[in-house]
Amino acid sequence: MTKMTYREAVRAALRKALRSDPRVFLMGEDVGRYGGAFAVSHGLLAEFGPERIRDTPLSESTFVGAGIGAALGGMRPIVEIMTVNFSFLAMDQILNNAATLRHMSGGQLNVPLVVRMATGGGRQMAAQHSNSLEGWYAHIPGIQVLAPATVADAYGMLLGALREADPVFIFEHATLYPLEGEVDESAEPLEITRAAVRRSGGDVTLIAYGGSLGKALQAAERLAQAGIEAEVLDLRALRPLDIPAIVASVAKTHRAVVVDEAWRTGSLAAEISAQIMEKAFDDLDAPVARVCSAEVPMPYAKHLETAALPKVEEIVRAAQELVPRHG
Amino acid sequence: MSAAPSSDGPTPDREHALFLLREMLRIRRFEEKAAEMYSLQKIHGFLHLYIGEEATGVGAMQAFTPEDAIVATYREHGHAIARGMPATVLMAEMFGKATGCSHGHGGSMHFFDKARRFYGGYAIVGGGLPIAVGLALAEKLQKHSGVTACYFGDGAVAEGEFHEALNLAALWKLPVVFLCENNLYAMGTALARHQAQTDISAKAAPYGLASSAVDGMDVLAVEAAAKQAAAFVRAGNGPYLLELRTYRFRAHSMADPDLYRTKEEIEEWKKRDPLALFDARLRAWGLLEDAERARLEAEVTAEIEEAVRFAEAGPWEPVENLLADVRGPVKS
Amino acid sequence: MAEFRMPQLGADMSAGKLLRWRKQPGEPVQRGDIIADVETDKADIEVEVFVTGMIEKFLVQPGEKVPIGTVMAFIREEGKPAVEAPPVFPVAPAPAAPSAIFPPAAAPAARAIPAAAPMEPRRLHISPVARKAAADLGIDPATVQGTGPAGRITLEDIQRAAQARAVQPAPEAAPDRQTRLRQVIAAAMARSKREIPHYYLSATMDVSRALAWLAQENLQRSVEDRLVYGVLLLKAVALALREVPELNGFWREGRGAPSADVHIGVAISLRGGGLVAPALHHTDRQSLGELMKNFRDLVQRARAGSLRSSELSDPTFTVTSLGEQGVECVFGIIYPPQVALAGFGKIVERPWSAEGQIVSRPLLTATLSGDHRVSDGHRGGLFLAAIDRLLQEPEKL
Amino acid sequence: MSKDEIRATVLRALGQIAPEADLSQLNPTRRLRDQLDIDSMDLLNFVIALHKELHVEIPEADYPKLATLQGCVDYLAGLSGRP
Repeated sequence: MTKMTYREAVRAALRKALRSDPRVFLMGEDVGRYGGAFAVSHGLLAEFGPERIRDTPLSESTFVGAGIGAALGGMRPIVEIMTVNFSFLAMDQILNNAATLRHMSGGQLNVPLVVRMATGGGRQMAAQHSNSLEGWYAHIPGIQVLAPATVADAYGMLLGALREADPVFIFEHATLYPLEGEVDESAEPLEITRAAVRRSGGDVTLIAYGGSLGKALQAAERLAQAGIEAEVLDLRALRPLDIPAIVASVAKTHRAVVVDEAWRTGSLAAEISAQIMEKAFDDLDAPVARVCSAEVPMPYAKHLETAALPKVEEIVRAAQELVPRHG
Repeated sequence: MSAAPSSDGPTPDREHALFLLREMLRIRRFEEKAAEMYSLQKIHGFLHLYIGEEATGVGAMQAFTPEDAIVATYREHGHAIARGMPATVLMAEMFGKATGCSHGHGGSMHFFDKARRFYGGYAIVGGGLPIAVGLALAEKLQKHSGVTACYFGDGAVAEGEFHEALNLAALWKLPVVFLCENNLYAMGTALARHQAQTDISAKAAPYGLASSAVDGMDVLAVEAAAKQAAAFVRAGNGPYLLELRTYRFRAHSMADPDLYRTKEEIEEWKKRDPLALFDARLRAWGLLEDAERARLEAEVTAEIEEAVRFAEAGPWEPVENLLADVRGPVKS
Repeated sequence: MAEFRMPQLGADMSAGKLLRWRKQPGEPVQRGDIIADVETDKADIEVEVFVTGMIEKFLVQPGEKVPIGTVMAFIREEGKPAVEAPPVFPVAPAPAAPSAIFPPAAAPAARAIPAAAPMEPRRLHISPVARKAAADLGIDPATVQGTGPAGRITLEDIQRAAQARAVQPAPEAAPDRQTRLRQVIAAAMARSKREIPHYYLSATMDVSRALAWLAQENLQRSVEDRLVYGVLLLKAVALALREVPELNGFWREGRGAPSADVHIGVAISLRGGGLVAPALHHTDRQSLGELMKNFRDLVQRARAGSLRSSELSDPTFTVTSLGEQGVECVFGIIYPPQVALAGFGKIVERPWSAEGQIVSRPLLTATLSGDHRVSDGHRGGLFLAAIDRLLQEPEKL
Repeated sequence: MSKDEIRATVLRALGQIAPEADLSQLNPTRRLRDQLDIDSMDLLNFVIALHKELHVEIPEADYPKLATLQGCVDYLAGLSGRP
């Protein structure tokens, strides 16, 4: 096990993939000479050269489409879109080509492509640089969507994604890059469809992913002081959702709070709440609660941004309202 | 680079010339039968016919080898036939049958053939250009000699992806032959009404691409220009933009009332019907007689009738398979 | 004879209006000629013919709107013998919508609309898990006070209500507690009689050896550890249940559900009336000493009103003993969802034949009430015989 | 220990096992079982309570002597004489 940051873990996984598979190459805005907008690919250009670490023009639709074409042509490209905010320009290539070609070609073509992008707010980047829209991608059949929240997952899930024969999209919450943690670089690539219980408890289930996991764990600690034992479930995969794990936890605790940095309306939290209602109705002792961002373009001013984003106190309050008063 | 001369030039090899004529005739009769099947509700949804543009599809395709990759658009029947896909599986695909080349999942706009490296039709205008750039990038990175042919219409030059793709291909010196079939209309909008600069081949220079234009109605001229472009690219000189000036005799699609152009204009272009032009030149060179032409007609008509029988007989894909082919088999 | 039909001229077109014919009957036509103009909701469209021949007859006149596929004219194909025009059949209606072309998709199974539950007088505001627990514990939710948001009845409310069956002498005024307890017992007993087809068995047993062993055992024990006779009965019943497992468990979703564990519910009468039957967990695994300690503790807590909910909802079998009230033989009512109940009467000194001699022996009548859906008399008999045999070797209990 | 003290101890023990009973009304010579609702478990707890308060060992054989209040007092007074 080695101690490293989340960004170093992603870099280590990229390095391992590049070294072990000649078909792998990295393409994206400022991934080469600049070393990556979040310094993830720092040093890779020097080690692997400009052919395999390719800076691209700011042409998201075309370099993502080129990634799809190269995957069709026998490569295993990793495309970095700097942030989810710039990915909408490539949404046609993603939805109409990457996600669709296998089915539309009657099973002949497959697109072994991994796309990584930073996501989320909380760093005063204002509306156009603070979106959290993993849920849009998790709506699309044909692609898989991951949200590694721990340093170990940042390493292991990228390697797991590279084994898939179809497109995988990995969302790295921008606030996680400096997170410290342990990575076993000799370990097998991680399984990428199952959720993980990060803290077990019997009174209420807190369901979170990516940048919201930390807030859920903090909320669980505060709830423990108030005599409420919260179970924290880290989704890890946003498509497919690990419904059995969600149902099993709710069957134990009878209460659930879903934490999702996206806007509440039509969010992933809405989908999870519907799945719980459909599959664990008889286990519910209270309606599923959701803690999401306020429905506003992310404001710049710190106090406003903080007010807009999901907060630990909101999670604690939501959980307390669900659990019957103690004593 | 000016338009390639379309004067008579030397007499072509007889066998090859008859092959070109047969390919164009196969496409013409296939498209006419498709129109008939559509009016009889055997084919549904969108249908974009290639009648009038046969020379660009057949002529340009001669420049590419089985190792090369082909990317086309939704007006792709001619490209698929010219690339060698049998008329049977194409007709079956438009009938929505499981025996179709895309198992009935794609329809007229989405033919695919992995073995023949025919990477399909794209219904989003300009959507295929980035794919072609990627295929060429893969060839280069794997040190393969393959070239990628990317067909698109004049409408696509208005899409951002056209500009991004030409720039990226030139920047990375990728082996792509961009083949713009300029039929003067983007559905109902004439070229001059959607482009400030209507000389499409002139749009390549700003991105550092070599380019030229050719009379798309002269199959021999198209073949020559395409082979010259492909040779340029195979030599590692980077991408090439070849503009094929052509015209479609039918409406944009079956649902198009074709109100945006005059009958006179269509009749004027029909005088340069690529099939009729080439037929007449072959006779002038003494390479074609009536009997030969009639035999050709009968064979092609029989082939197209067989395609319809094949399509009619094809089974439907069972509804139980609805969710198949969304993602690959789950790994062990 | 070739038919010229109204063509499909657009993805969303279902019918077309004939504007005019471009040719007349008797005129020759070539494949590809325009022979008619048709008006669709989008525009007027020139319609080509796909055969070469001569127009025989028009069936539709300009101005008529007809569905797609309608035969509008007959064309005698070139080179085909003139044939009497086939009789004109009434035009088959345009082929039905796509389903005629595609195999009829399996009609979506008619969604079984659950018969609306008979409207309760007032819609209960209760959480799903609370509703399920109430059903399992045989508690009528209408009798429960909800403490959740807006008065919603929660799981804890139901568990507290179950505990209330063991009504503690809580500060609540006695009569109120009494009536609520009576209601809970009434509901359970009424449900039991209504749903469970009871059968009853009884057997008389010589308990002289058990009593002698008990007296001897108690001499060696300090006062706190002394055993009461009931403990021997409980252990015997627990061990006997192992031999006839179907008596130990529940009736759920229409079938017997035997329990792997043996938790005997002991009927404990409460001061001032009322009854509760909390469970001694894993009765079969406890030593007599442990059973005694747990039994004493259970009685004290039952009477102090501080039983745990699991003790109330867990018993897999119930034992009732009314010997001290002078009753010789008691046939009890089974506690739903359990499937059997044993009853013990007073120990009475009576004549008894042993080895052909009439002797005086302390005798005990043991009974079994069984749910005939799950077990039958033959198995019940084996159970009582097992108890008798086990009581003859008290030292092994 | 005087008979009155013993009597008070007995009543306190009875109060533990039958809290709701009005002990002042007890008839000293009638069977306790006929006046109070007590079963063998209550009787055992009663004997244990007396054992704790008066440090006396009451064998099961002597239980009949505890049938009435007066009987209890006389029996226990007899025992308490012993060390």
